[in-house]
Amino acid sequence: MSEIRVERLSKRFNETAALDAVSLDFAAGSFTALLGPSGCGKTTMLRLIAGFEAPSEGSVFFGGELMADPQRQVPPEARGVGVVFQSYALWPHMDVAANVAYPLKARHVERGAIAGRVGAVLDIVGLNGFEGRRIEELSGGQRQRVALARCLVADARIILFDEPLANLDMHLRASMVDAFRDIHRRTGATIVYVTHDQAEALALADRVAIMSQGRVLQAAPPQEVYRAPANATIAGFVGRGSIVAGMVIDPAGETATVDIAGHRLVARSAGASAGPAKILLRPEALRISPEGMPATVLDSIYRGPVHEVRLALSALEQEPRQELLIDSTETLAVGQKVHVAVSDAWVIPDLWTTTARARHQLEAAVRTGRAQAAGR
Amino acid sequence: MSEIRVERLSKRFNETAALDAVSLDFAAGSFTALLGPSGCGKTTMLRLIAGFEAPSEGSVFFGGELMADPQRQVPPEARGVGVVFQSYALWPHMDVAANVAYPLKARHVERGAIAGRVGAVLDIVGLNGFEGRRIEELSGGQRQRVALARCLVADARIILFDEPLANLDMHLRASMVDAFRDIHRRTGATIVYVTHDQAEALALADRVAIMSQGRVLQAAPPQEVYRAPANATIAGFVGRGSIVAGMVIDPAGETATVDIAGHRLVARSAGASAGPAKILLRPEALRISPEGMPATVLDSIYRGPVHEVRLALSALEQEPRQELLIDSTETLAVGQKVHVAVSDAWVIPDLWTTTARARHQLEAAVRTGRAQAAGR
Amino acid sequence: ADGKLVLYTSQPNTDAQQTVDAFMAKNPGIKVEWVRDGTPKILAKLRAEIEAGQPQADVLLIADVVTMEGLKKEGRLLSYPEADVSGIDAALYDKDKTYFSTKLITTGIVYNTKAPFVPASWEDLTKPEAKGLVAMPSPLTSGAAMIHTVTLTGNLPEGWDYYNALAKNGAQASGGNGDVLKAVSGGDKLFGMIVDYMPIREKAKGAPVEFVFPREGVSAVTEPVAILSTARDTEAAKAFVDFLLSKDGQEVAAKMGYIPARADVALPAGYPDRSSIKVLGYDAAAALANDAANKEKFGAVMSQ
Amino acid sequence: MWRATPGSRASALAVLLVIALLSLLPMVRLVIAAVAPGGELDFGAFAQRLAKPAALRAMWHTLDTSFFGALLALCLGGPFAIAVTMTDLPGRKALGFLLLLPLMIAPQVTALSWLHLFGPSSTLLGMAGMAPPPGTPNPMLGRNGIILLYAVQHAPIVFITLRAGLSRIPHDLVEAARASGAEPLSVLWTIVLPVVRPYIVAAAALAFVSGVGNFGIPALLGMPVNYLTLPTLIYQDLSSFGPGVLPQITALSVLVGVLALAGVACQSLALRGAAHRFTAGTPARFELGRYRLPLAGLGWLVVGFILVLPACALLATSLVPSFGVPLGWQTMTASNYAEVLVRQASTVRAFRNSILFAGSAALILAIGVIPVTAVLERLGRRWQRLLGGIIDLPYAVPGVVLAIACILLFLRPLPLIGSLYATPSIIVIAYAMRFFTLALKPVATAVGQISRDLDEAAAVSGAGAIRRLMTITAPLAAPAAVAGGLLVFMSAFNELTVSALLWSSGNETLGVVLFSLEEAGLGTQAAAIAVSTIAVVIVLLLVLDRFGRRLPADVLPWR
Ligand SMILES: Nc1ncnc2c1ncn2[C@@H]1O[C@H](COP(=O)(O)OP(=O)(O)OP(=O)(O)O)[C@@H](O)[C@H]1O
Ligand SMILES: Nc1ncnc2c1ncn2[C@@H]1O[C@H](COP(=O)(O)OP(=O)(O)OP(=O)(O)O)[C@@H](O)[C@H]1O
Ligand SMILES: [Mg+2]
Ligand SMILES: [Mg+2]
Repeated sequence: MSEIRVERLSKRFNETAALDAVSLDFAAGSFTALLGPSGCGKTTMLRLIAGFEAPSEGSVFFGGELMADPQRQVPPEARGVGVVFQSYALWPHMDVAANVAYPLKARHVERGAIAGRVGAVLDIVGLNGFEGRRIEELSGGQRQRVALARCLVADARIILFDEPLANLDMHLRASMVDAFRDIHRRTGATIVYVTHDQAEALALADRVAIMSQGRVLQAAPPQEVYRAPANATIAGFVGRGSIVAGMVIDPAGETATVDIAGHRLVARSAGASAGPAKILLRPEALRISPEGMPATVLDSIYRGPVHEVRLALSALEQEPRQELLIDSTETLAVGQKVHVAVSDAWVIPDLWTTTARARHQLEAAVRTGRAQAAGR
Repeated sequence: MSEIRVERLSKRFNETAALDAVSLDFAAGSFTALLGPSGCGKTTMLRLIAGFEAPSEGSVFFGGELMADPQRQVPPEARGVGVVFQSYALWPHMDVAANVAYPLKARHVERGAIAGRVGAVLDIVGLNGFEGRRIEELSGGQRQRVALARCLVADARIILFDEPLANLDMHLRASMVDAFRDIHRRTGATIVYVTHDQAEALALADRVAIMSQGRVLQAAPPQEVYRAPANATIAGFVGRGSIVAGMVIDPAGETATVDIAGHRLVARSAGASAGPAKILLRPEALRISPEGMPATVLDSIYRGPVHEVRLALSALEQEPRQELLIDSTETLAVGQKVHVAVSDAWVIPDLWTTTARARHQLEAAVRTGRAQAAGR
Repeated sequence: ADGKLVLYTSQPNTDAQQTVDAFMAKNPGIKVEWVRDGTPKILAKLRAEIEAGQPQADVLLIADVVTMEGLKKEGRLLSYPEADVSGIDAALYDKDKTYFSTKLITTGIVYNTKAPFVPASWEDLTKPEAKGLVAMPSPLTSGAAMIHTVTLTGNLPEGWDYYNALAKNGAQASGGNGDVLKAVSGGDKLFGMIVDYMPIREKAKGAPVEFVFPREGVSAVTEPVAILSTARDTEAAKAFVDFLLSKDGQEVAAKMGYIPARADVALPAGYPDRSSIKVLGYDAAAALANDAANKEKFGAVMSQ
Repeated sequence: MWRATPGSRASALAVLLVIALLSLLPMVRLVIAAVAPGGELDFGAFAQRLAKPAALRAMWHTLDTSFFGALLALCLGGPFAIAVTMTDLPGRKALGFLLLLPLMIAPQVTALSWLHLFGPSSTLLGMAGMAPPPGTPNPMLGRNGIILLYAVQHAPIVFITLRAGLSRIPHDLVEAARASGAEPLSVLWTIVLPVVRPYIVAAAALAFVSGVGNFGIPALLGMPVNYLTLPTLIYQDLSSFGPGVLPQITALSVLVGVLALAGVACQSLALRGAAHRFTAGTPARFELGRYRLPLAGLGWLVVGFILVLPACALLATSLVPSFGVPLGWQTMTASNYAEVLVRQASTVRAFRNSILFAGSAALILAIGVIPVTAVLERLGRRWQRLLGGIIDLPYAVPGVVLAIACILLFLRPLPLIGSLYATPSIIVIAYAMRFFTLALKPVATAVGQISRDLDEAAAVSGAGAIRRLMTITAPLAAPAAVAGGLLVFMSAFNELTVSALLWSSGNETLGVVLFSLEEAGLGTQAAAIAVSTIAVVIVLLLVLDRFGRRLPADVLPWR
């Protein structure tokens, strides 16, 4: 049975529809990442699940039990959820230890056990020795970790994270991600995780829900969202990559032969039909090679390990110019002519001609998500 | 001449030394990223430069003029710096447009020009149409963007950013990074940029200062910091990678032949002497290949485009176990035996035996930074 | 006798305490609880209690007869025909024996020792030398002052024209007697109309003031005592009235610095001989009936 | 467990009940007494009483003086609140401490000492050879003097209320403005003051209502020149003898209530769109630089003028044997102190009683007001406004009238508790009724600014409403609650007009003792009591200050 179910959930602030008839299941023990641009309604979704806001329409269920509809809501303290707030929401009048101990005290954990538990979670977040600090004396990242510790200490059945790692450096993030994974494994809690960091989402979650303007566009396992985005919006949002115009020449169910700028290649597809189509090319599937699509270097940025190079496809005077993104370990000069070999491509389902199919697919994806999580 | 100079700058909060005798030059028009773990003193450094705190010791100069020493401080409003706060610090009683227009009004820009300028920066941060919104009605990322716009609107000579993109999604970040680069190019402002996102730091800055526990460990161009970290702490902090124990066999100035787990290879070095040493191996310089160092797969995490694989070097019963990190496009099974080819390595200068040299090197790096920036 | 008594009084605190102590020394069985406040407030309290249906007081000992007259009209006072009024002028008690004056507090003239002349008559206050230098309590605030006004306008030949002249001379009518004392001893004003005991007492302590009994005569309030018709313990109440009218009781008043009602008790120190004090009379019932009109008139005359 | 369940409805009802009992009940009883004296409804007479020109004139005077008094109090208390909270002014703590004192001196005593200060008998002006000749009208008399003294008397209210707000402004809001190039003064105008607008309005409203209900100042400064405000008019009416007095003064009180409600309406008008929430932080500090010393000098000058001079005048008065005797080495005497402190048992008792009554009322209100605000917080804005207005009423009507209402309410034995009349309880209850709003305003403002997510975080931690109240809301609102409690204590400690009708023997209060001495013409003894009062309160505050070192920052308004 699914732990959390939201049904046609809407939330309006004045005229803004922050959430717009979203239906989604979160299987017991699943780890779902909510991904989407700033202002798309991720925080609003969490707040509705936690019980801080009343739905404008629709309902929220926990394990089949109605938690909220526009008329009545179970108060947050009776829902048994843990939340890490985007704004931390630490209590300025308590020191670090008291902040973290609070959920235990509120749940009447016996006094003797509290100090031990608090120490343990402070250990996890790397804040040992900060017990007596006032919140104002902490740096931004330290505050975030206190907020984390406070949420983790209570071992809630449902944990909601709102960008819990936004202010941490890469390494602390990595160890926190490990901690989350660990907690998830150990407690089997159902986790909903809002983040703007896709790598994090892909690494942590067993399902990613892509949101945009108050709606859920796709909810599927990370690999699927990355490799087979349901539409161009998702393709453009998740991961890097280029979307180029191409022509499906020979559709064959799971794959299709496509023509990009006069170059033919086999691409994965979800039953695309012949005709013009949008093709997603990920940088890691592209390689500078002696042969392949001819292209010109537009510019190049050093991004730590590699150079991110923008290329223009040099095709038959195409308008508008088609661009590719590619990672290169070597430095390429602007204007240099190169060839690009393609090892993988995805035909983006066309929403305009295949709306029905796309919706069907989306629903299938949701079902897969449920089934997958339920099978754990 | 350097735009900002801090000299033996220290700041103590009670017993905590948040900043510990830091000396650093920021050349006019330079773009320096401060990178370091949470709580290392980055925000404190910015606050001292902006004039929000008085130094405990040391001094701050702008263009040769004394701005602050423990006795006297030029007030912030007379320093002409732009600041983006980690906490946004938006004024709740003003709407978005009023928040952004404030610096213009404070500087008595004529009324007619204000609306246009405000519109233009709101455009840059993608908040067109939000002019009349109250701050409380914005999402976290939207607030951050308002804070950005407010700082950008005034075209300050010196701009201080405290994690300005922490709450934005990848794409917005990318476009903001472009905006910053653009602003930097256009205005020639001197920028100090605190971030925990290394990719951002490496992509944006022409110099990266690595901080730890209130000190600056290395200040050098991004490539140098990444490819030739001055010590093990930096090597561990910047970028991913593995530090393994090896033996320098044949030091030859800029390069050295080293032995890792019985395998020989040529590594870059800064005059390492023969004997045991720590070797930095970056994932992108490692490749699964038919031959090379033998290793066993420990685990594998899907990270968007690639799998991040942890390997254990299968060497002569070495204690402790030596680990490697490598990116693989293929899925590897846990326990699988593989071979790893190494295309690049760096012998980490040994601080204990080469303290003097390391210091010399650090100062050289600082000088390079200055020269480079001055040459712009 | 045994019993319990609640006394509402407008006597100053120390006076009230002395009175009650003296009474209880004589009547050890009776416990007196007393509440003290200015006449307006103590009456407001009583009125509120009446409105709520449970007046708490048994005995009233307040400044003036007019108020008593009003209460009597409403039937709130108990008649005590057997009271011993020997030695007390018949003008000083109600003919129905509902209330009995206990002492005389006269209103005369006070002047600061820096004053340019020594006033001897009410008319002196309208002299040009006193222009802007005269203070008097306002009848709008003080019951005693109202009676004083009624007495003067009734007895002086000019009637209300006297007050017209005062107003023209810049006399200021405000507050109570304490305020006048402060104004005159402080030098804000140099002359004032005031009750006798205040300046006499303060002069003894060194204040630069003198009190004069004007030759036309003085007005007086008489601090009457009365038993409320709702009194619970009438026996104790009667004992209290008896004590106040007795020689012992009167001597207590004299010791506190007041003129006793009984002619056979000597005046306290600082007062002239009883015969030289001429007390002017007034009609309490008329004063009560015309209260509002008098106030209005006073207001109009003094441009208040 | 559902939201909007019987449970939460019960708490809302409980709060409504408390407000109804403390604020609405006495007012309703007064209105009944006003329109239906003796149980017979008579609107005609009611209207007639109000339409008298004297009543209308007094109403205008009340509005006029209260409004400008509040404005001036704002101008006086505001800068001090800013200086003490947000600058490095030397000696700011001492300044803040001293500024509280005018509130502790009974209004009539303040008025008296100012009268002395400028009158022909002024020792001070006399020494400077500037004393006006005898007979010169005192410049303090009349409208302007009343406004000035309202400002002096109510500046501490403004100070305490504003400071509670200022100390919560996160420093980065100020820093962001300064980094934007704004000078400290302009930061003050454009950021600090707008952000604390709710507090400014609350402070102004309190000062206004305090002025409407003040009796002591217009009694001494207005009545002599027949400048009557509603409370003094009511007092004058009290001295009429007839049975019509109750309906008359209650009718006027209804008028006062209407004025107070008008003030509340203006308040909510001024507060539209001004509710901001933020996490409290340490406030920013402005460096005054070279203005430090001049500004400090100015501050001390003002405090010296509004506090030290009158206090000295008072002290001088208390040291001479009788009023008008010049103070000198020969005339100086401690006999007044000996008389009131040693000989008169009632004074010492009054000290004890006043500390006890004012302390209990302050404690009850400071603690009780937090749950009340937490529940109010959840009601709609319209309810909040309405209830806020109702709570103001008992503070605005003259104390005598509130006391009458209490007598009407509590004289007859009540079920369970019996009659409260002539017990200490009735005074404490009356104080709680009267000063409810003083305690509520700062706390309501503070609770309104607590960032919602702090409460939400506690809710998801499993804390129920009551626990959240005790562990999150209460500590965060504690500084405001202490400020409110102090306001209540200091106002009640010298209170006269309410206790004047409610005290009974053994339960006399300081105000009562002081006023009766005053009335008996024993001004010097009254001054001795006033000086002792100030000394006692200062000692109490110093004890609190000592104790305050262990309290969280900002709890004490002068620290
Ligand atoms: N209280 C409110 N009043 C009015 N509009 C609101 C309110 N809260 C949120 N919104 C609007 O609703 C939309 C969704 O907001 P939400 O906070 O859910 O975004 P988000 O996905 O969490 O974004 P971010 O990643 O930037 O935090 C935004 O456009 C926001 O401006
Ligand atoms: N007001 C203060 N009082 C006491 N300690 C403080 C105060 N401000 C900062 N610190 C401490 O000083 C150190 C440096 O803080 P700072 O805010 O500069 O860190 P940071 O590098 O910005 O970290 P982050 O990336 O987490 O924001 C931290 O250990 C912090 O706890
Ligand atoms: Mg959000
Ligand atoms: Mg920081």
